[in-house]
Amino acid sequence: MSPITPELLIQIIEAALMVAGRPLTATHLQKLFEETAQPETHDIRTALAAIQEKYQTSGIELREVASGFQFQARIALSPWLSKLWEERAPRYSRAFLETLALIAYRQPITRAEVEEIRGVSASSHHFKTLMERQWIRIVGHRDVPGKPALYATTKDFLDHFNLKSLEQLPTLSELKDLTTQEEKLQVQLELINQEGESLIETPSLPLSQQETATSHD
Amino acid sequence: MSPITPELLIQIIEAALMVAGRPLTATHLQKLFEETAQPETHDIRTALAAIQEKYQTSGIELREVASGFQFQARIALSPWLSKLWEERAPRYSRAFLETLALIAYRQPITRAEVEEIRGVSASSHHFKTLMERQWIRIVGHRDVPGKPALYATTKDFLDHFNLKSLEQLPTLSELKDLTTQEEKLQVQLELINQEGESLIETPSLPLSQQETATSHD
Amino acid sequence: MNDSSHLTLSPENPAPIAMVGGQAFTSLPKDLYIPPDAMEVFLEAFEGPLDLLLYLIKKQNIDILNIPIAEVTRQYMEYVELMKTISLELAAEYLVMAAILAEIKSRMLLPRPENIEGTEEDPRAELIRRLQEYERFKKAAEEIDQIPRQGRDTFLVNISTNNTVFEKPQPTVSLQELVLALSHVLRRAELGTSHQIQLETMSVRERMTIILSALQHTEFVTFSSLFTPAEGRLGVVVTFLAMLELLKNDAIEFVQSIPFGPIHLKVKAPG
Repeated sequence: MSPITPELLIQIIEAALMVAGRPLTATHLQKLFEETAQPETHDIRTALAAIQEKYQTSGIELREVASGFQFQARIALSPWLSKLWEERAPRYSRAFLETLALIAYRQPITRAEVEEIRGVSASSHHFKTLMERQWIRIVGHRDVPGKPALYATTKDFLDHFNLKSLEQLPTLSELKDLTTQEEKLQVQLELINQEGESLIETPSLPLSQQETATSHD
Repeated sequence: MSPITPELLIQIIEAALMVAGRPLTATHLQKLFEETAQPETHDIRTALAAIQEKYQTSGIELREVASGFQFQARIALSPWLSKLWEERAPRYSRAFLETLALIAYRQPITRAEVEEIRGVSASSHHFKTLMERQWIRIVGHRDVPGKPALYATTKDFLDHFNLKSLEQLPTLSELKDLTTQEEKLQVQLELINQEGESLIETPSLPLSQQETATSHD
Repeated sequence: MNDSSHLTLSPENPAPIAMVGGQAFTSLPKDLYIPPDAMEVFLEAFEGPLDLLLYLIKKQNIDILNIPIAEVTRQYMEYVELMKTISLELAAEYLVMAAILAEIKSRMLLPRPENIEGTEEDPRAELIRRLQEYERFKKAAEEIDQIPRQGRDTFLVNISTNNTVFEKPQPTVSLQELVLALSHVLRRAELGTSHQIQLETMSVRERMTIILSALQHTEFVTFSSLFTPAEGRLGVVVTFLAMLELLKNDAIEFVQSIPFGPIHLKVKAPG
């Protein structure tokens, strides 16, 4: 083989990322070379940066996701590119996405815990689908009776959503400072009262009368 | 969608050829656009020429083959690229195996029937892969509206499983026994599915909470 | 104060299509999100009792920390009754929640002992906590759906190698794996059959035809206009099932041009 010039290195990495059909790490890329001729990680990184630069104005871009680097089409082009396939990308139901969100944000988590927060049982087929897609996997079992499986997301999940790590997920919204203490609630109730909202009751009064006063359409 | 400038046209065509996974003709490329905004064949050709030019010094090149245009890795890079597939043979998903199993046991069968029994749609790419691999073939068409194709397994399929004939497939009653061993096999399958990643445990092992939320490998 | 439990009849408020729990229903809840492919559509319009409660709360612009239990309970029960009317199998969770609401309501009515230990928990506290917790993940799910994802917003570059030069290895499959896959799918199929809902389909089929012919002359038909109050409850149910069946078959679609606006039916454009 010819000596590996920086230009050749770039060509090899570029082509490898394009034909692999999966993300490749710097280590993967190193392994394309004979042991005696392996480029340093540093050189690989430099080549990757050069490639990123080179595709700046192209229809595709080099991106890093959880399992490595990959070329992908620019998001802005999806209206045209999606025409390449007859079938539309599947839309996921809200229930499915909620289950996924709970696993993503609360991992490791059991199925029962997911169901408790969602307030609905029967999410088993979501779990099955998620397992089939290899977006989640069992990472252990909780040490309680029944030894329920603990689920966590996989790199495939992150890859699919173009994420490098779980930290890139949108931040979970804050819980409002809900206090179970009567006093604080009371203060809030009063505040609302002062703002003239009509719904508030004093605890000793039967609620129903006032509450029906609100129109609800 | 934005008006299609020559630059955008190039980007769309470039990306389409990169992600399509098959050669595309100028006509295919035209069809990516709304009917009212379809570029002339002439413009498509110009864009293709520009793209060819642009990749002159890259690790990949745009080539015209019998069924259209496609990007290919340069032949000279094959010694490195071939290493990409050296280590591991990929695995089929559970869903894929279910489709195959149904065709094997219920042949001749239509795609709709497979989907009905599996309770999941979107197995079209399973069928495509199975056809490409020549494990299944179309043996006829059911005489109902739409004339859906009837699929059956091939000799290649039997060869792969070292079977002389379909009669050698385990019978359904043998299957029942197998279901009792389910647990065991399940564990094995998971092991296989995870491709030897290290986190696998037997269900009896109380691996628990410590599996941290961020660990992904 | 207008008491909304008594709807006035007017052009905007057509004649009721059903009487539920003493309340006149002029239409099904207008802003139901109806997913495009399901028989269990109606149940799945809400992802469970918490989702339904959140919806009822949001609809009234009420602070989640201050739920008017009596009113929300009333509306909740209406919905539950409506589902029973359509004789959809009501998930147990909805009934459990109904019981919880009733319990909270009764506790709210009781004078609360003051300052035994200086604090007294608001009877609603636990429910509010659960609602908020659920709401967070509901939002998170929406946000996850917005993240650009492979196959929908981005596509992986996957170009050809010169396969003349080398061949990619193909996966191997063992007979054992194949057999196991089959046992899975068979078991699942068995499970599935026991759950299939038997429906009176004959009159529904007929009604499907009627709906489709109504749509032949005009592009849009309002959802509520397809119901004939004189036919009573059964008629309403049959019409509704017919719509769902058509929706499932991709024959029609529901259109709602503005949030909370009226729902229209439309023949689905071919292709």
